[in-house]
Amino acid sequence: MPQTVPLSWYLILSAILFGLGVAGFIFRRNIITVFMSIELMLNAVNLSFIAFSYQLRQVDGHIFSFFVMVVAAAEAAVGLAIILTVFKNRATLAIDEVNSLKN
Amino acid sequence: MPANFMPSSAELLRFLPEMILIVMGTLLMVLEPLTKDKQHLGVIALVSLIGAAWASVMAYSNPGAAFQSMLVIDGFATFFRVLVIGVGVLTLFCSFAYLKRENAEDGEYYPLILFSVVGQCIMVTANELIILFIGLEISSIASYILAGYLRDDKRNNESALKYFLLGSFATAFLLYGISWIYGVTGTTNLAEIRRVLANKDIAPSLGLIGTSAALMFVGFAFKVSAAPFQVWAPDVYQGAPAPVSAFLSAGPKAAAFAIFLRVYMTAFESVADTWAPVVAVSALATMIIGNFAALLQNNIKRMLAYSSIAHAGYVMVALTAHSNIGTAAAMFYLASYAFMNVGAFAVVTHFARKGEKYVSIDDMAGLGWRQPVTAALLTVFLLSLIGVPLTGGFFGKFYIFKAALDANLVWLTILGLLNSAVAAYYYLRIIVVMYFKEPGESTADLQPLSAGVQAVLWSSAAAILVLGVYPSLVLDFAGQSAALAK
Amino acid sequence: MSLLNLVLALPLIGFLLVLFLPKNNINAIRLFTLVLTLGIFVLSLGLTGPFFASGNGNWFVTDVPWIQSPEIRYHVAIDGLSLWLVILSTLMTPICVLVSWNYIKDRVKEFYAFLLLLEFGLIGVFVALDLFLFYVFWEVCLVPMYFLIGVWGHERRIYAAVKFFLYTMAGSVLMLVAIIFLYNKGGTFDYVNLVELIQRGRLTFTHTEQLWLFLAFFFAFAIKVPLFPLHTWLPDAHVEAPTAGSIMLAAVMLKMGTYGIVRFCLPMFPNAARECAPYIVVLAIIGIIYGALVALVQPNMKKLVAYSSVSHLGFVVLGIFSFNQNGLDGAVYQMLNHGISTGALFMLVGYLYERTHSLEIKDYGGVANISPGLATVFLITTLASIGLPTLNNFIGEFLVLQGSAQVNIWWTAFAATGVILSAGYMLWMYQRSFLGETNEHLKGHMHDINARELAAALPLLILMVWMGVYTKTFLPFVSQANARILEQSRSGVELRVVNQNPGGNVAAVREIPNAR
Amino acid sequence: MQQLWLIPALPLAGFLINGLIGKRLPKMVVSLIAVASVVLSFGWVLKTLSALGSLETAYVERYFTWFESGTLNIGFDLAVDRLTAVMLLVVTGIGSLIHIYATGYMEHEGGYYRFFAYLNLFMFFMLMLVLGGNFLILFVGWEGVGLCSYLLIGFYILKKSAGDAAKKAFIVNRIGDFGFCLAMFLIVVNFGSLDFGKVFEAVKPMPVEATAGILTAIALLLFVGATGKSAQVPLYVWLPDAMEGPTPVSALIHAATMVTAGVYMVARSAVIFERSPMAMEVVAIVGLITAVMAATIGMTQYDIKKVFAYSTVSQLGYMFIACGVGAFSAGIYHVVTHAFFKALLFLGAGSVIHAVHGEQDMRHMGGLMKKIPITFAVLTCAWVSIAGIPPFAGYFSKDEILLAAHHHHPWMYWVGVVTAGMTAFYVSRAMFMTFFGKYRGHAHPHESPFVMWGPLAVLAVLSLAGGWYFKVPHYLEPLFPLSGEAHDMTLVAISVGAGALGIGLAYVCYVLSPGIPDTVSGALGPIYKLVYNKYFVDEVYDATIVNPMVGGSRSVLWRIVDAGIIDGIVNGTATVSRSVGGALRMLQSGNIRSYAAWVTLGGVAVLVVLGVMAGGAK
Amino acid sequence: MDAFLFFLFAAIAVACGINLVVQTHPISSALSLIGVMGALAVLYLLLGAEFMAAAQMIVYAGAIMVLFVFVIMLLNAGAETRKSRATFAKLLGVPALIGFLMTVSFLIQALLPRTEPVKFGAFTGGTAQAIGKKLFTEYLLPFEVTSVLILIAILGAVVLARKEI
Repeated sequence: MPQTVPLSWYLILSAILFGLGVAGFIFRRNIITVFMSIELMLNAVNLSFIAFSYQLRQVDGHIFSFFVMVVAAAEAAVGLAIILTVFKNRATLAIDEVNSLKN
Repeated sequence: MPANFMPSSAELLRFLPEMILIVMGTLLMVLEPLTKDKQHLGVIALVSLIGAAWASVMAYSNPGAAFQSMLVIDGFATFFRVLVIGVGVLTLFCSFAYLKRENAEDGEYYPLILFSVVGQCIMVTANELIILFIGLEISSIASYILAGYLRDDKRNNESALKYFLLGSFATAFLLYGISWIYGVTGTTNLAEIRRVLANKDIAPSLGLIGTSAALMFVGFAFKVSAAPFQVWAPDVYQGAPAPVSAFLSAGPKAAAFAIFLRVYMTAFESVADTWAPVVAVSALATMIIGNFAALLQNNIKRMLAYSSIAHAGYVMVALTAHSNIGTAAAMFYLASYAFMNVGAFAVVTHFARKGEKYVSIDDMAGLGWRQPVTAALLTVFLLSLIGVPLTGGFFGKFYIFKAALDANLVWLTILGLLNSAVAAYYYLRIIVVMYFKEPGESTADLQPLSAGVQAVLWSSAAAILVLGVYPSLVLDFAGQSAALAK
Repeated sequence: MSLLNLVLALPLIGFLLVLFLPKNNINAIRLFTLVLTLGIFVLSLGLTGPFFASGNGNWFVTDVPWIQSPEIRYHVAIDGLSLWLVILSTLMTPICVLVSWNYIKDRVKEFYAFLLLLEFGLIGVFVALDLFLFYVFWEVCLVPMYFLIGVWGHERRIYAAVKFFLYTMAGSVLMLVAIIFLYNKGGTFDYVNLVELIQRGRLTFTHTEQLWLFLAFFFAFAIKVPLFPLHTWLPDAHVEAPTAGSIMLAAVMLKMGTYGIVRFCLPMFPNAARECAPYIVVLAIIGIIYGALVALVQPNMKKLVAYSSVSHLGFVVLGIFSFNQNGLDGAVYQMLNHGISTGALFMLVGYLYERTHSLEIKDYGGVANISPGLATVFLITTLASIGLPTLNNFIGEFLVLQGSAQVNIWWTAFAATGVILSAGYMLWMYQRSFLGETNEHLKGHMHDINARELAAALPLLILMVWMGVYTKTFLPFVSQANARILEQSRSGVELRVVNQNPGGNVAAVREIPNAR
Repeated sequence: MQQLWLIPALPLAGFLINGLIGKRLPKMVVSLIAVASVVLSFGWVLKTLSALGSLETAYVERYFTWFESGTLNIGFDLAVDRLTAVMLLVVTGIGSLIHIYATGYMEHEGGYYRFFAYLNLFMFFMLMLVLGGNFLILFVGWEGVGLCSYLLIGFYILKKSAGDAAKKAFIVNRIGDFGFCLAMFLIVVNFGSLDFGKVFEAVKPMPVEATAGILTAIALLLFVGATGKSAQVPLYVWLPDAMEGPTPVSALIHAATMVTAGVYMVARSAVIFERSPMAMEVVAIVGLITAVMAATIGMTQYDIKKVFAYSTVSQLGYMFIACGVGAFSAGIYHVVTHAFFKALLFLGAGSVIHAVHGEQDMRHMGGLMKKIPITFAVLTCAWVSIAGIPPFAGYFSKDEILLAAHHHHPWMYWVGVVTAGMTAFYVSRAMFMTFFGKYRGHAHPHESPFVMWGPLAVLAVLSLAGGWYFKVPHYLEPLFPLSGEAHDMTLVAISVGAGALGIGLAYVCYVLSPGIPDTVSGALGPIYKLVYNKYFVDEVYDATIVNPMVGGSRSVLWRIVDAGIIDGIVNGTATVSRSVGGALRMLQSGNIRSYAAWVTLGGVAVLVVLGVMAGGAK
Repeated sequence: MDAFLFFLFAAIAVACGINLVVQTHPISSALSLIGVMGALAVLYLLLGAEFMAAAQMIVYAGAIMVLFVFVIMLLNAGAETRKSRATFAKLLGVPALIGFLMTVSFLIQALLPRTEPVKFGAFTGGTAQAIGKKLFTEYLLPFEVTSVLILIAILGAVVLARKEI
């Protein structure tokens, strides 16, 4: 086993997590899970920022991911509120059933 | 060192419009429980928007960067600031009667509009990706809420949910892209990025730059509803309350285009040869999808949504040209588009009645004879959307395709213009229904236009005609500002 | 403010004023429009002044900037080519007002407003000397006509109106591309400047460029003309339009296309025009014969007249693409003639329709017994339309065919069959509807032409004779303007003279472009 | 200035007055105006001609430029030379007589003023035709008379057959005009002018064309025009139908004047024709075929006017034989004499028809000799004249023609002689059927009033003496030099004999033993049917040209090409657009996850293009 | 050691990520997400982002995810019912996803310039102090503006869910 891993591996990890987030979004049927998949994607982004920050020896990437986190928090609040209203009107969290607007 | 970071009064002045809006928005929140007649809040919101517009103009008298080059106040920014604020004003005018009719006169609506406008203002002035992102999120989150504002309405819920989920999804791509460009260039400041990319040594990492450009493209294209990321727009516009649809299709879109233009025309300008073909293809696809899908729509809001997709396609053509003329054309177009689209939606706002019952095109049968003025003004908007001369829409298209021809995009130009001929069909359909069909029961109990909607209609129509007869008024400014601060 | 500006502005002002007239006072609206349009007509007669006084040239030039960047100018003027077309527009409008007097019962205000707007657009098209301005007017014409057909038309009006709009739109967007391209290349929208640049060789196009530019312009114009096979919007539009709409459409709007070809295609793209001429001529000839044959079998009067327009306009195109004085003079003259005679035909068909609400020929028969006056007017118009000498169409057709004969006698031979056929379909229609036993359905509905109707028809009848007998009033100015255009259309074209004829006559020298 | 314009202007004035206000004028005034205008015109012709003297060269008056384009300048020119002078006298002279006659004949018809207005208009155009100083003015008259012919044939607007005949006449004439026009275009292309003087000056030095050349083309095209107007094969079909018009019209237009315009035009263009032997040959042969064919048909018809109509066609054929063999003056001579006797025949026939209340079928006539003696008397004059009995008018001109034909090709002479025999036969047949035997009709025949038989009497005199008195070929000598050959009396005798034989044969068949015709026609069976039905030419035209054209236009051009293909493409574009729209709508399933899939797919596509391809390219 | 930690926590992150995607019950997914976040926090530390690591645990895993779990509980969300109606999404999504992953991996591998090995402690700029300094100087504006964001979030939650809570 090598002593260290190159930074690019972190980035690949980030990409994998991002991809898993995308997969979750596409394949999950529960609205909340779908939302969580987005959070996973954002986490992947954060990892990427921090990895790059390491490479650049800068702290700016951290700041960016900090803001991403803040935004995620805000989104979570609003998003969950929206999900609540949807649930209240439709009594379901199945994302496939929220499809009255189409074509 | 600390002294350096204290914003100077000049910088604060440059940020004044946003500050006004934030303060007033907060104030409205505070006042909300204390006010009986919520329309007063709306009036306050209006006044503060107008104040902000004034402040934007003032801010332009001392252009330059602010807050460590986070923001830059140039002509371009000012143009879009005034534009999005203007859209906010028009939206408010549309909203009064609508909210009253839908018994949704909670005071929160007004601060939400204000904050969304703040977000857009920050976007259009942003010169740095972090603040750009935050501005985008402020605008978006406010928009998500607005789209689902009538929380008991199923359509509103669905609209908000779709908008929110897909919007966040796309934002994640954008962020991912930003992280890459940050990784490659070590900075998030657009001017800095531009400087790094202009360096010849970046050739090896062109693929990475391309990757980040691509990922950011997903985010931006989503926000402006360009193909293939336009899927959300029809559902959201259809489901959202009509004034909000008007707002969404004009304000956030214009702001999104502003950052799209700014990022791609400054930061990525040196690699334009790489991304321009992609934008061209996307532009073409956008026009085609928007126009052709609109042909079959019977829901007027949905049709306008598709039309708004198609119009995004035209602006993308201007972006493809990636020239100052193109940028100016896009600016002009977005301005005239904002007026005609808000105008058209305003008529829908008026016509839909309680619960948005009448939103099918066929319902408008005979409107031309029941309410001639409404119909005539809507006709002006539609003609402008078609691109008939002496309307702003025509000049917008004209400038865009002129820019495209300047950039030798002959085929894109021809296909684009043929597309606009296709588009004529579905706009004409509304005219056909309004004037050539006999009035039905759907127009029987139509109330007279509310003062607010009237204000929107008349001012939009006037703006469209002024832009159509004397486009220099706006175009000259756009032309001067098209050279973005770099 | 020059007279031309006044003539151009008054319809627009009138349009706005009519919108502010009280909706219910139909009489006031009609009267106002009539007086106004008559006034405009009288004023427009003044436009001939400098022509009679000092001959040809560009008169009443107004050239002021409109938009700075890109530089678009409000540049209007008239020359011999546009003079009569402008007057034709101003003449037809009051006639349309008279024709619509009782015909239009609903939405009267809007009707007259659109009519005035249409007049504005039409005059504008003929006087604009800035390509962009031209395009603006071109499109402006579209809207009022669209409404005239769509609102006051017959059963299938919506289909016809939309078809009309889209057809034209499809053509004009290509023209817009070409206009922009020209600007990018030549740096100006100004027609006069552009032509001068091209003449001086300061603005040159590659072969492909010129070809495409020409085609883009030509396509837009050909749709409007309409040239076979782009004509199918015309019968629908004509049949469904109200009488006034048909009149304006036939009399003036179709001329926009042919005017455009003469004004823009020839001087600006001489090589391409000559290169395409054989193909276009073939289409024109097909159009002449085809239009006539299809007209022959139409059961519907308006459709018949509409197809006859396709045939007549084929002559115009044929004349234009003969590239000689006779052909071009004939073509332009024929534009005016067609405007008058076909306009009159639509008016008369409209009179019949007003009486019986039918356009089917089979519903008529023996009208001449009940309405001899109407029958006489109709007959004269028919005769004008089929090109009887001493009536106007003859001169145009003769010159066109003469011009084409100088190039290729076979063109003429084929085209001239259209003259035979025109007699066929027109007389057959006249016979079936006016002669013979009186149709039972007509009894009680039919009455003879009344004073108002006659007043509308009379100017046209007079013009038919006047233009057929004393061409000196009209033709010389047209001719001089055409000479200039021909001169321009020769620049940059290397011609060789072929087939020097025995008489050694200069007029008959055939020019063909040198093979590249 | 001789004010030549007054000649046509007078009838025009008559037309305008009667046409515009005639409805409100009493019949007396209408007829006065109509007759006076023509008679005055006749007077002015006489005055002018006497003032112009010998007219060795053409006298031209130009009034204004009709139209001018480039180097082409068409003037409103009127010109008089000897040829014109002859025609002017015939037109105005016969015209006057027929106008007078018509005032009686049309007495009880509706649309009295209209009739005279048209008739005056016809005079105007006919005079323009003969006075025209260039081809185009000639063409004005040419088309104008066609128009009046149209109007007058269709005068009985209630009758469908009249309308059909009128339309047919106009259209068939148009076909001829088509050739005329092309000829004019060729003339302009080659000579740069349409003025007779200029064109003929330019043509004169040109050599006679051995092979087909430009002059042949022009001559043949001109002749196409002439076949239309002068009812030659293959365009003669309109003339028999034209008898639907009132009889004075048949006399004036379809016998005396208009139909001879073709001959006039060919004679006028003699300079061109003479330089193209081929064209001349064609003219002669077409003339021959027409003469024979029409004569055969004439022998079988029962409608009195139809008989005379075919006779006219046949006689016109004669005139073209004359032109074709180079004896233009003989042709014109025949025009003149033919005008006399054929006008008389028609007017006489009109008088008969008038007498028997509109009956035209000779099988319902007979024995009218006693009942309408004056008519019979004057018709007899015409009869002997057309039969070529010396020394009556027809003899002179026919003889000139036959002799010239013999000089050209003897076989033409023989065909001409046979035709002459047939001519004599069918005219005699008509006379016998009408006036001899006993009356087979039901009406009460009565003699016509003086206004009708007065002109007949004048014409009768002319038919008898006109040929001898008016030596037309001599008068025309400056234009068409005489051949100077002596008359071969044998040939003359043979042709006169043929005429006599015809009369005799008719006498045998229709007076002595009336059964013979039926026997003969029965024996000939199909041939008789063929001839009786006018060789089915109308039917053939209908089947080969008219019906295919109309049917094809309807079912192929209109329904298939226009509505099917072109509009199909147009509407198809719309349909395709809509189905594209429909397909694109499928993207909008309404399902958030599929939207996300699209976004991802798009993202991948953009990534591949921008990241991989842009990067990979480096 | 660095490598070992990376592999360990990367594996945890990926495993939890996969679990998030495959679990049908939202609560399982939520717990998996918390797992991912925890693993990532360790990786942040390895990369010298100590403040972010802390924030990740406190804000993200602690606050945000609690909110999620709270809502899941509130709505009593059950496991997904298997209804494969959106075959369209699958049809498009699978290739899209595979394409995405392949492309990004390729890009990283092929195009990223040779990256240095990650050594714990090689970069120590991510302290709370450093970040704080940056936030209140250079990033003052975003930091302040973020307050608006939070404000909107509150406002939105109130507007949309007022009666429910």
